[in-house]
Amino acid sequence: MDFNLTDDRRMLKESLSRFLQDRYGFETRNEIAGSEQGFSRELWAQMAELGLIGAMLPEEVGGFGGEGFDVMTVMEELGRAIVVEPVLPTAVLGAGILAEAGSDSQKGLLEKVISGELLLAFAHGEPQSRYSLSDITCQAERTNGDWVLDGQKAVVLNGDAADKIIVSARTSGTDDDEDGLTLFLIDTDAKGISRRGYATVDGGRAAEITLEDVAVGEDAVIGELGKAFPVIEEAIGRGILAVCAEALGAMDVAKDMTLEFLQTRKQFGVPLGKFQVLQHRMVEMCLEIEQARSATILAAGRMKEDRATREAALSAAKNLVGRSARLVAEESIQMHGGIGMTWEYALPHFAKRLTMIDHLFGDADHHLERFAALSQAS
Amino acid sequence: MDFNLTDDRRMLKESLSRFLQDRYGFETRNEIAGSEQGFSRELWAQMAELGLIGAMLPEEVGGFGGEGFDVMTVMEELGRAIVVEPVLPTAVLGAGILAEAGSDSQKGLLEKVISGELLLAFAHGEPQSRYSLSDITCQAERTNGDWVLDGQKAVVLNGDAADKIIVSARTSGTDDDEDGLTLFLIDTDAKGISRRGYATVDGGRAAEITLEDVAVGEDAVIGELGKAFPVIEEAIGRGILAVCAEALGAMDVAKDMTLEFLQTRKQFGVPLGKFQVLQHRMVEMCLEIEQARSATILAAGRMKEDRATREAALSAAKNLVGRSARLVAEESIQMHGGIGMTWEYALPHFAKRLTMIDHLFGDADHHLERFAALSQAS
Amino acid sequence: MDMNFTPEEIAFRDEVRGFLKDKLPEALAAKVKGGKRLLKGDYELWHTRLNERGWLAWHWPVDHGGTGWTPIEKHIFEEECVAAGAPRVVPFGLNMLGPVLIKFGSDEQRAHYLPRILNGDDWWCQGYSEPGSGSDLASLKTKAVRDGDHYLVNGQKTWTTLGHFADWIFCLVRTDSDCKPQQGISFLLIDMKTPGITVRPIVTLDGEHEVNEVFFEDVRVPVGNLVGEENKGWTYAKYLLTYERTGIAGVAFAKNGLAHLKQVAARQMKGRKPLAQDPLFASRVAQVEIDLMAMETFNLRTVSAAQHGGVPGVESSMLKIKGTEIRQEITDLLRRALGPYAAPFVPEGLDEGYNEPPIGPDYANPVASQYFNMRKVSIYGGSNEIQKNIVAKMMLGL
Amino acid sequence: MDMNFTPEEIAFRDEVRGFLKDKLPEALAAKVKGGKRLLKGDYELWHTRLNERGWLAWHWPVDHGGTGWTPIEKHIFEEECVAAGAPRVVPFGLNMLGPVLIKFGSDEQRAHYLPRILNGDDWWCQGYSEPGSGSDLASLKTKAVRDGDHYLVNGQKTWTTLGHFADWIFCLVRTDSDCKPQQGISFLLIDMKTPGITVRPIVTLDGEHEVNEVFFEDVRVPVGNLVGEENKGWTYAKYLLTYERTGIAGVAFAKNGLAHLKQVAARQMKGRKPLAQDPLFASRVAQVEIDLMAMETFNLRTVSAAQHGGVPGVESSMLKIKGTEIRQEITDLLRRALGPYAAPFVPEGLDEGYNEPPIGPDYANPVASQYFNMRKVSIYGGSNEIQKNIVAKMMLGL
Repeated sequence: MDFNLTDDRRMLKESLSRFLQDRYGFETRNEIAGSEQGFSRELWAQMAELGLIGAMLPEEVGGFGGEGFDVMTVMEELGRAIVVEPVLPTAVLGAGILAEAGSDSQKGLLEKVISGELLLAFAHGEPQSRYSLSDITCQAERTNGDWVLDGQKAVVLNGDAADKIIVSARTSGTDDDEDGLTLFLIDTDAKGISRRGYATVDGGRAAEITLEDVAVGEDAVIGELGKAFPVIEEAIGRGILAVCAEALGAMDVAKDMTLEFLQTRKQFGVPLGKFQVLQHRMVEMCLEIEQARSATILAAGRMKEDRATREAALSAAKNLVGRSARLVAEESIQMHGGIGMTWEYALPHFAKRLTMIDHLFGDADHHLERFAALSQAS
Repeated sequence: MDFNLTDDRRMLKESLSRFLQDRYGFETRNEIAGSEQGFSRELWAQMAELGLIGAMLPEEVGGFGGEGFDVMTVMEELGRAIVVEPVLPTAVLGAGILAEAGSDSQKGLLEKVISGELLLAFAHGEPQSRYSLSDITCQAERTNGDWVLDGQKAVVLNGDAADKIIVSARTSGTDDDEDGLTLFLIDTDAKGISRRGYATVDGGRAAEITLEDVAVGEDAVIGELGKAFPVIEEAIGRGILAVCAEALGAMDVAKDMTLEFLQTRKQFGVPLGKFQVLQHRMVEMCLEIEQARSATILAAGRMKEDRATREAALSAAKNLVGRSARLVAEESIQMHGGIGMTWEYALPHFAKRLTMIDHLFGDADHHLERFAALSQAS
Repeated sequence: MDMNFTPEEIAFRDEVRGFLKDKLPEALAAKVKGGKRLLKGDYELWHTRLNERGWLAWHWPVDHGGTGWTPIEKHIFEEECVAAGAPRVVPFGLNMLGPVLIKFGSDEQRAHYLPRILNGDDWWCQGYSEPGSGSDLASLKTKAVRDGDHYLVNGQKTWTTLGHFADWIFCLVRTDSDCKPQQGISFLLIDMKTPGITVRPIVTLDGEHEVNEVFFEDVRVPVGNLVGEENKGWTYAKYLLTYERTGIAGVAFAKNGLAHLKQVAARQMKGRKPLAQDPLFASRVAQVEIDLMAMETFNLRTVSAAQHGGVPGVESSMLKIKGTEIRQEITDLLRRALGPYAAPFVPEGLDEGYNEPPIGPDYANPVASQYFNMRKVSIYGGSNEIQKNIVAKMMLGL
Repeated sequence: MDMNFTPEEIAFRDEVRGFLKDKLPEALAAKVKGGKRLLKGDYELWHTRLNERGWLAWHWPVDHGGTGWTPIEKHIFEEECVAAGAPRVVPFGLNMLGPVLIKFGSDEQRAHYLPRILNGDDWWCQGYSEPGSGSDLASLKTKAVRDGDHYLVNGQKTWTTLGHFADWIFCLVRTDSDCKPQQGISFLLIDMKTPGITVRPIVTLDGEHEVNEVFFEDVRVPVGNLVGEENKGWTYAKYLLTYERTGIAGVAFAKNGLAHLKQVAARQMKGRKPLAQDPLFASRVAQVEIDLMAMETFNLRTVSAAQHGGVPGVESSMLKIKGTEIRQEITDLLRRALGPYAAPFVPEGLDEGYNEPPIGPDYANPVASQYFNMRKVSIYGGSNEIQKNIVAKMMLGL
């Protein structure tokens, strides 16, 4: 048993940390987030060069990692700088699916993803599906050897900038059946795709995507026809692990900022940190962060276990992160007082990201319910 | 709008308060609770004489009150002394049902109840019913003009000392149907009744009651055949109001004891009350008590409204009292430290009563669920 | 015990409702309830309508234009306005400066400023908080030095709500530094057009601009603009802070929010059924509804006590704490109700005249921003921590 | 990162399991798991079995009878014992006095007392707390005055766990009052049979007798019973309080409790369906299960850090806080699971040989008492408030 990072991961972590400290200060980050595109192509290329994308993918497809702890290491560092570049949709979701289930030629694209030249998105959720992974109404029908897709995809992360999107569609089955889902890899400039991009509350970008008679060939199909559900669940599982780790990084920074504020800011002639009430609340915050960290480590360690074990650990982690992130976001603003409410100051942007992570891949209650169901089934 | 007590109620409250202060100190209370019978016949007679039972019944049956605020006034005072005498089962539940639905001759018994000569119990819940009011399997069948009852009744408050019990039984319908329930008034020395009495955690008494071929006449039926559910619901509603008010009294005392302890007990050279963490936790406790008091007042004021309004207010009160009573019980023990764990000291007995009130007529979660259902239906 | 309004009070309530029905434009109420941005003119319109009816300065003494309402009538009026979606009356001139001038101002000041406040001629803002002062208001540093028949003011104020609309600011300034912080403070009225004043917007975490920083550099203020005595400003400030706190619980705001939450939960789907029917979500909504029901009664108990001559003590602080907790919880549940559609950030969609179709359900756009914005209610007006300190002091007396 | 035990550690775990299967009587394990009362003989039996196997004093140095286990092995041993339902080893002689004597005692003391502790010849109890001392241990007042070759001890100790079984007590006594409270304290060993000692039971809120008050009236204690130096007792006491805190999270206890809770919830019916299927109750159970899973990993991270040479700092305090919260929450859910059947109070039903049928389900009887009893875990051993103070001090350094 050893909870220390391997040397490789420690080195990656350190170089990433140095890079972000040097190049990705809070003001830079806010400028990037406020720009038209919502992220920096230049920094994206540099991140790719640092190996950040490759670290999240296995050697078979040209990466040099791909395990739970690799994802955790990278994402935690990104969380410390609330990086807005599309690492999650491109490297974790999109590339993860191709690495897992893609054909050889689809896997061949990963080289360009790893080098930062190709941006991906996973167009899965729909306006009605909330956090259900199987409630998909987008239809794909076979016509003259082609597949024709029709449907609408909601809040697709990086949907406006992606070069290619992975679209889930129903090729058989009823509306929320796990069976009958198929994944397609589609160029975003394909005929019939329209995208409405927008900023998100936490400084990122997403899009509503409409598919109208979008025709693609048989080679667009990823994996087995109608059997995409396990692939989707695993992809979302990696996404859950990724955002949990990201939240750990962001929580640590929010906590440290608050700690420093309490130590330096005086009220009624003494540092705020002298007030026992704030002390105890800081301790409770730290304790919940340690719990969230523990749950995330557990989930990372169980990524290769059987489905029930893995998914229970992921739901546990997402629930705990959801609760602790809310606590940290709210408490760190409250303890800062007014300054914690201002756009100019970094803290509230961490708070916003922490809050919005609860809206990705299922919130705390969704995963509480899911954990209970998994736990009762086992 | 006026939240002050009427003069009559204020006088009753004051005389009751004086009486309990003089005659019902904590040591007396613990002695009584620990006695064979579990309560004092002598003090019971004196309480009756003070008008405590009559105050909870309307004038038509010889009482001089019977409204929600009467029940609230009396029970709150009893809660301040954690009185163990069977006021709830006799005066609130038993007499309440007779006053509401009894025949003239059954109502005639209330004179003896008011004077303290007759003890009642409401034998309703069964081993399987938990907090459901309609999950009743006790059977009553008509045979040769008699009714014959068979079944088992669980945790019947005052079941071992009661002279007469009101038994709910199924005369038609399926097992948890609201329709088909009938109430019977039965002497506890009737043939076929066996009772196993025991102490309860909070210093009271209850009994498991078995009915085996218990034969009673037609005159034992209370109210309309098969239509007892609304009567039961209203009786339990009065019970809910009563224990909510009792909890208010007990919470106030627990809070005051804790406050005094914090003011006088020193640690590290200063009174405990100087520690800001304990100050804020005391404030949170007081705030929840005020909320519980407000919800109980609201419920008392809505006792005569339509069913949905009344029951929603009752469920709201029971939920809030359940939560605040747990908070007060746990926090006041915690702030006392070791001494709060000892039998000799009064506080933990208040904490135990506060906790066990959550197990009467539905706990906080039961009433949360019920409130949600009532609120959605409206 | 009597929990009902008297027939007279019900008649009064109906009168208020009738007035709101007649005079509050539906489009304006919809804007308020829909969480859209209000323009300066929206505030001014409602101010004027109230003034025309004689209900603007309801908390002023009758001989200065007040209504003479009882505490319960005041309560009814406030609740009904919020329930109907009336814009808030900007409080700085009317609720804050007005009462101070009435009690401590000179006859000239009263004669000059009060009618202008009622008419809406002057838009006032408040200069209390300073960077670093937080809940420790008395630590303020902005200095006013006497220079002939003027004060020379230097320093900085912050969190100046709607200061960018204001014609005048009332300020606490330090006129003596050689004493306890609470002494040596004076209360000055300053024309925002005076040279040396700069207003800088503060953008809050939700991307909105409502508050400002105000800088003073050698700003010359006539000594006639001093209210009351020099160095006695703290007394006036405290008077103002404790004035009229009946609405502090925000019951009507919370009720509007809860009603909206329930509508949203009925429309949001989860597993092809309305979210409102999900047991866990329903229980969370029920919990806050119960807390709110109780607090409404708690609030009425306080109002009724005032009606019977009582003076609210710790109750105001307790209601502030519980009221903000409930309002924050409601916006949190709203945010959670939306699921993924809480994420889009389209601030331009909050402006009148925005015509694009909404992203996701039409109620989604303001929700996340409101959740973050609502963080302020437990911070400002004396943070909840300060409120707990106040209650503890009264209760423990240590 | 490697979250698995090594093959050697798994072999060790299997060895411990084998031992428990062979040597822990099933009836005794059932008593422990069923919340029944243990007799003095029950403790003694298990003490002897462990001593025979050489696993009694596993935390002592090897040359005094310890096992030389790694932190992970120690962790495995503790977890397996609890999981199997072994009675706790009464810690006063073995875990508390033993290490102090080994580090600070004289050769004679070590030679005399240590083997007797291992053999179970002496049952020790602890004389630290006094009425009114609470978490402020150093405020103790019990006095020991030198009188020739004896100390004359006067005063009172309290919360003396199982003191009614004890042959000896180790006490902190004040030998000098003219200095800071932490100075002037000495560590004395006192024979409970010495004239002048009275033991008075303290009945706790659950009606049980486990703790006692111990009164000292002119009790003569030979100076040879002083451990270490006079007035240095606080150092020894602190050493003892920080010794071996790996089990502090109580993970295995919580896991037993959770398993029991899930069994009970599966058997309790609500609306004719198992309570375990009720969405709200299921969510409450799931919540505590998630917290426990996380804490188990948190605990393992701490154990593993110790294995790699780390010294646990604030982690012990954090685990104490979270561990007690979780255990209290589990007993609270158990109580709630029972519904009305939480009420019956039949303490005689907890004794071996009680033959009446249970009232309600057979698992109901101890539940409410355990809920109340479990209140103690956040009070004793340094209350959770004290633990938070400790963490805050390390973290904020103010």
